[in-house]
Amino acid sequence: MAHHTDALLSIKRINKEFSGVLVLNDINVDINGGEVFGILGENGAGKSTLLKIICGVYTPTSGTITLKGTPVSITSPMKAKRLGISMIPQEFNLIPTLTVFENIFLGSEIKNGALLNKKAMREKTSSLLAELKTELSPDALIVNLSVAEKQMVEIAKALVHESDILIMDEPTTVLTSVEIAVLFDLIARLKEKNVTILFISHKLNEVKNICDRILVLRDGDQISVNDIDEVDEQDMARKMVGRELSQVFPDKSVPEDEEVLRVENLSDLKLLKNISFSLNKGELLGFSGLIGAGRTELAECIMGLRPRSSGDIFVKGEQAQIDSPLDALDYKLAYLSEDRKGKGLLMSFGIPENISLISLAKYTNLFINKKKVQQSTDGYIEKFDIKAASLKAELDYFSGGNQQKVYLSKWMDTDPSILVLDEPTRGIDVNAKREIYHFINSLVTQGVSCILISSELEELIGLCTRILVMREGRITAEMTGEHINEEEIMFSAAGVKDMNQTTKEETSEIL
Amino acid sequence: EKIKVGVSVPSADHGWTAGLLWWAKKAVADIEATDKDVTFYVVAASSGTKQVGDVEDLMVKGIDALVILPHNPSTLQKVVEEVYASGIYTVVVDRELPSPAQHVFIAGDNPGLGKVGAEWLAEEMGGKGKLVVLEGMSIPINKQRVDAFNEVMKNYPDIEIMDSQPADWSTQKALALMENYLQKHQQIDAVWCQDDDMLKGVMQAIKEAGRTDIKTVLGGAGSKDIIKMIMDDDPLVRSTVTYNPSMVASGIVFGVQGARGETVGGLYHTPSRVILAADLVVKENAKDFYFPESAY
Amino acid sequence: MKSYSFEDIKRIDYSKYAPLFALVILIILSALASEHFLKFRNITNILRQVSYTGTIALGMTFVIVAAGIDLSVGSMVALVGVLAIYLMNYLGTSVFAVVAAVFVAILVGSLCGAVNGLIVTRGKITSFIATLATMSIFRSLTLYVSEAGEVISHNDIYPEIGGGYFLNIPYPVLIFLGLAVFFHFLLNNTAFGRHVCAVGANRQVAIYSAIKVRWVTFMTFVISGFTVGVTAILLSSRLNSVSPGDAGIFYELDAIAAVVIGGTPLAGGKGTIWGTVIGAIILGIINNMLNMLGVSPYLQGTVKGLIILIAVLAQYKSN
Amino acid sequence: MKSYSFEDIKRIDYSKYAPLFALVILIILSALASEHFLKFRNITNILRQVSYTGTIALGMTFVIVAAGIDLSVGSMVALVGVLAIYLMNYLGTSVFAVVAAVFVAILVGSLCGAVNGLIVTRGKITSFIATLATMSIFRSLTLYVSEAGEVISHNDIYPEIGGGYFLNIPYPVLIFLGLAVFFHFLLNNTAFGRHVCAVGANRQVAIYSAIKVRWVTFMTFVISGFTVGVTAILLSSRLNSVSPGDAGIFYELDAIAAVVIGGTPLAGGKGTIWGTVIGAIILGIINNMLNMLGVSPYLQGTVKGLIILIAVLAQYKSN
Ligand SMILES: Nc1ncnc2c1ncn2[C@@H]1O[C@H](COP(=O)(O)OP(=O)(O)OP(=O)(O)O)[C@@H](O)[C@H]1O
Ligand SMILES: Nc1ncnc2c1ncn2[C@@H]1O[C@H](COP(=O)(O)OP(=O)(O)OP(=O)(O)O)[C@@H](O)[C@H]1O
Ligand SMILES: [Mg+2]
Ligand SMILES: [Mg+2]
Repeated sequence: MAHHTDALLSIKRINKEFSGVLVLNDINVDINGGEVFGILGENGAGKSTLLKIICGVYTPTSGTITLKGTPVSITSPMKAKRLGISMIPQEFNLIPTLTVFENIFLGSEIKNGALLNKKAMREKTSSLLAELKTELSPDALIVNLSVAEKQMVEIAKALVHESDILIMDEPTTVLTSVEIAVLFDLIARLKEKNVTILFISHKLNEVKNICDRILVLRDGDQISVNDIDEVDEQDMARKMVGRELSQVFPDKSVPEDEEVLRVENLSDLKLLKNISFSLNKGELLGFSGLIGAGRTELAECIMGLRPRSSGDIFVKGEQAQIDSPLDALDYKLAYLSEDRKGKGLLMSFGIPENISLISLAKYTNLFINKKKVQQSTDGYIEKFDIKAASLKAELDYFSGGNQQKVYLSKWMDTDPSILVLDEPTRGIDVNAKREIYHFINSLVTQGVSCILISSELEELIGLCTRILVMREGRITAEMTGEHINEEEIMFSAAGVKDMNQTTKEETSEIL
Repeated sequence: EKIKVGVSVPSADHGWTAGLLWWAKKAVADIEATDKDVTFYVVAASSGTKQVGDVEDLMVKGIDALVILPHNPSTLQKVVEEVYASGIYTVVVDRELPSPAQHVFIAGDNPGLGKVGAEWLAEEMGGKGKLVVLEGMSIPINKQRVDAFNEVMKNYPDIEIMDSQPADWSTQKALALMENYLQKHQQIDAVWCQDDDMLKGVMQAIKEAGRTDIKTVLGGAGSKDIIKMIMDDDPLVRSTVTYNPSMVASGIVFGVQGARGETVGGLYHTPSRVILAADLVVKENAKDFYFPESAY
Repeated sequence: MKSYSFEDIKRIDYSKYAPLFALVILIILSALASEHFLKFRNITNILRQVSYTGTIALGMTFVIVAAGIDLSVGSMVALVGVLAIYLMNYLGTSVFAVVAAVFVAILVGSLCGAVNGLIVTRGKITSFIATLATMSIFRSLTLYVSEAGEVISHNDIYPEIGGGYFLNIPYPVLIFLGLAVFFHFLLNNTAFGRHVCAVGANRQVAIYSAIKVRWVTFMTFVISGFTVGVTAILLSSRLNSVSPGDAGIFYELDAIAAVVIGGTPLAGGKGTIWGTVIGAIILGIINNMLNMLGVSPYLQGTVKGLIILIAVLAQYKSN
Repeated sequence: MKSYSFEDIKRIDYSKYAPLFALVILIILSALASEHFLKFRNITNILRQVSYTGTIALGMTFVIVAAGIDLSVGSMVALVGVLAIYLMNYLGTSVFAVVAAVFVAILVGSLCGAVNGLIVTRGKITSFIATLATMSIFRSLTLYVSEAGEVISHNDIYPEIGGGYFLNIPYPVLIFLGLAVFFHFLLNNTAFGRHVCAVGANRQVAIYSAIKVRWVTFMTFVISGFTVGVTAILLSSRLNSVSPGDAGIFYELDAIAAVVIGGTPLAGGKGTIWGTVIGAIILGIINNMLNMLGVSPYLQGTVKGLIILIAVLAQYKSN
């Protein structure tokens, strides 16, 4: 570990407890001006907690933070902002009822006397968004934006303060490769301006590409701080997990011949046009596409969550009448939404209540048999290795990866035969990802059919036997077996003309 | 052994009930000042059902006499029956129970208020003209007054009652309602609003509209401000009909006397009903009805 | 990382049992303040007074847990009461008339609740506004059908329901507590109860979890209407009459206060029936003590307001 | 990624202008139904009747946008009115007395609002419960200080405020509309206004954005209290008196209804002042027309309730 006496930000003996549970244990790091500092760790390792301490959301239980040689106590986000620290948080921190520019300047508005100077703010917003290569109207309301657009606004919001230290907690999870390329380009430019960046990501290749040094946390303990050249991706994973990581992607299994799901000419009211495809028993079918391609809409149409304007769905050869999620449940369909917090889990409830929510009838015989619920909950906790400071706590206090495991358990408890997974590994660590991959594969081998919607090409290619690519509400390509090809997918997803040569290079470099 | 007297009245939701509470407290203070052997419990209820609870609580305290002005008579019927049946000396004020259960009932004359008012008004109008009416809250005494009023008016076919809507004995509602009446009816000769609180709102509306067609405005119940207006020769307000909230003070005196086994009011017999006349107050007799320190 | 269940229990206990602590403290203070307080007769009086709004508060708990609110309950009491007594008077003085009236009251109450439920689920109008409107509508219809006159029952058996006793305990108290037990199980131990919590905690998640969100929301209003039907019977039989302009007035506020003092957050998502029962009793004791101590009638509102604040504050501070 | 500004504008327009459409339709219907409706005098009457709850609704808009509610405004009107008149009577019949009373009314109103704000922000009590309690407390204090008797001003200049005209328009109307313009800018064009929206939409996010959430919440209640102070003056000067048990009763419901009809969702996060103004006027016209058309007074509540429902429904359906 290199010692820099002129450290910009020096973190000494930081501990953090949540109601008696230690989530950070004696963290000591020095962060230099103008470096990109990566923080790695499994879900729940304490990465977000550490960053939240630095930006004043949490106060440490003990320890000191020194900024430019002077000890500081960062007691609120306001104070952090004044000290030149800003953060792109892991969860969206935008006000849906306000416009883009109002969000970007929230809490630090440009004023003209007592009144707001909206013109100046709009102009600044436009230039920031242009820098991010995002064409958004400064006056668009946040509610109407897609996930990726929101993330870009979030980034712009952090940039507007022109801070010395910029904290990014998994900024890339909801972005596709194109936007990621833009973001990394931006990081490089910020670095030139001597801005320090703290960067969390579960995508090890990203970390390898852009970070100068990395800190690895495991269960709240500081494992190591290394210059990036000293470690490769395998080392990182090993340090995070604490042991050798075996094969990430399981061997692909062969689907049976029996067709279980067929969608014919499905269109919705807005985006989807004449979608037709079929799914066999024990098949793992991948859906690729850029953000906004309509994969989520398609899944929601099939589940009866969204009105269809035309089209038929056949389950096991029979025409299925699916107008509500309840109907879909009857056909043993399951759908893991990409929006875990907004649509998946009741964050104020505990694990058993969440896991049994859909399958409640199974446990009910006039009254709910709570013991039985607890038993099957314990089963899932073991099976998926669900970890938290307290397993009895509400899900709000769980890390993202563990929440995802609870979500998966929730749908598994309905005993589905067709499982639609929408970005199931978004924001979860390598080890948990590996567990989920192996789990999906074991399901498929047992004859469950899966549809995997993912923006990570690597995982689609590593897992699926067949991949469909969507663009602007249509299926534009289908690839099977050895014909699955990364370049091909990107072309079909973006439409060849939309993608200029440079971004394509950048993209393939990252992937 | 001290005697305990419970007094239960509706809470002060408009001027008259405020006057009532004022008189009740005055009587209690007066009696307590001279008579050390009486304890009073005064409770005020915002609704009939709350008052039922109040009376139940008073019974638990072991009162010897109950003086009650029922918020709504039928609502209080059962519980007052229980009080009466348990031997507590019961005085009901103002609003009579559907099936009487009391030692003494003391009240003003509600139908009389409507009747006396109607007769005076009809005479002032010379038996013809256009009239608007502002009613009180939807409880039986309002109906008694309005029915009696309409009964008299039937004898005057040339008097047209153009509108009759409730303003809940509230000054402000009366003001808004009267503003609307004034818009709606180009010619109004007289207004009857059965209550002096509402009359203030009516006067305000007329004044602001600058209308000169209205010759007579009659309220009721005899509040001190209105009686002052009569004394001061107001051109529109020349009369009111009494319905005096001091009746509760008399009721309290009855209650104390009854609990001691004395005859009520020092009379030589004990009346079961004391009905206070609805007196017409005009300039000549206004002085006799004027209590400047009263709340009403 | 291990699980710290001891911590959990400590955390949950405090906030959960705060209403109970508040009640116990209130009882001790009341007993010290007034010799009459612990008299059996006084206790049953309080409980009977509590049973009217208390029963409604039970139904209100479901509505609030599902993140709604029902402001129309007070007016609904009047409407249901008036219709029930009209029917009974029409049917004569038999026991059958009473039974029919009880049945119809509960039916009409549930129907009124269903109307609220439909406006909220089909019309997609916030429950606050929807029931604000029906509050006005129900009261107005009551005044219209009764022409604002008091409606008096001519049946001699009817008053027995609200005024009678079983083992010295008034029937309304027994009915209130019996319903509380029933609703407790409905909320805590059935799929429906769990769904109510889910809908209140996050509608969107509930939709994605294949819960019939509209149906569940609708049913909470029906339950609220049902409890109003029961209260209308208890109250009108106790009084043997209904006064259309006055019956049930401000019941919505008392019922909501009971639910919230009982620890159910207005934002919904969770709540307990026994908390509501305790909340209702706390309010009842406060009312009783104000009378017992002879607090100036003008100041009673101040004391009541302060005690509500303190009760709620105590809940928050204890966790 | 493209910008969907055309889509956005289309979507915003409908829902935003729904209250305006409702108002226009209501005016046309009213004009057809009653020949008196469009008379200048009738219009100013309606506006003046509207100005009392309308002014309060302006302040209530801030509270609701910040996801709170203020139920205490009605009682507060009575308390402020009584105190102002007491002070004025004490100071004599000079113009100075009137000025002092106006000043004190606004101060006391703001202070009462501050009390609400403190209970909500420091006591961490849901605004619904906090202001339910202070509603009871303010009313009770009013009755206590006035001994429930009507409080009459002895100042001859005072009635001029509420009853006077400027260019044939009543002062209260001018004050109401003037304040509306002021508050419109406060909500839309100042950092404070944006912060109110942010706090209402998502408290947590607001905290992370370095917004003084407590301060903002507190200030919305102070604003509400301020508007109550203004209304107390307008109302008491109009009648030259205040009746403690009656003044301002149910104002909270009218004010809330105005805000919601004006398109501000009760959940907070957004809202417009001009929507509130329109909402208040819609309610005023409905009241006026019910009287003009001579609808049975008992049925007026039904009509009013239905129209509130329809107005809100129309808003939702149009987008
Ligand atoms: N507010 C809180 N109260 C109690 N426990 C908390 C709180 N916030 C986080 N924790 C706990 O602290 C631990 C670390 O959480 P943190 O969010 O820092 O994880 P992370 O490393 O960011 O994980 P992920 O990669 O899943 O985002 C977890 O066990 C979590 O349950
Ligand atoms: N072309 C479009 N026109 C209108 N709205 C769109 C369009 N594309 C996306 N949206 C909106 O953005 C929302 C969320 O966007 P998201 O990025 O999740 O899109 P998606 O279709 O689910 O993409 P993916 O295929 O990556 O799942 C969608 O629900 C949709 O309402
Ligand atoms: Mg994290
Ligand atoms: Mg998607």
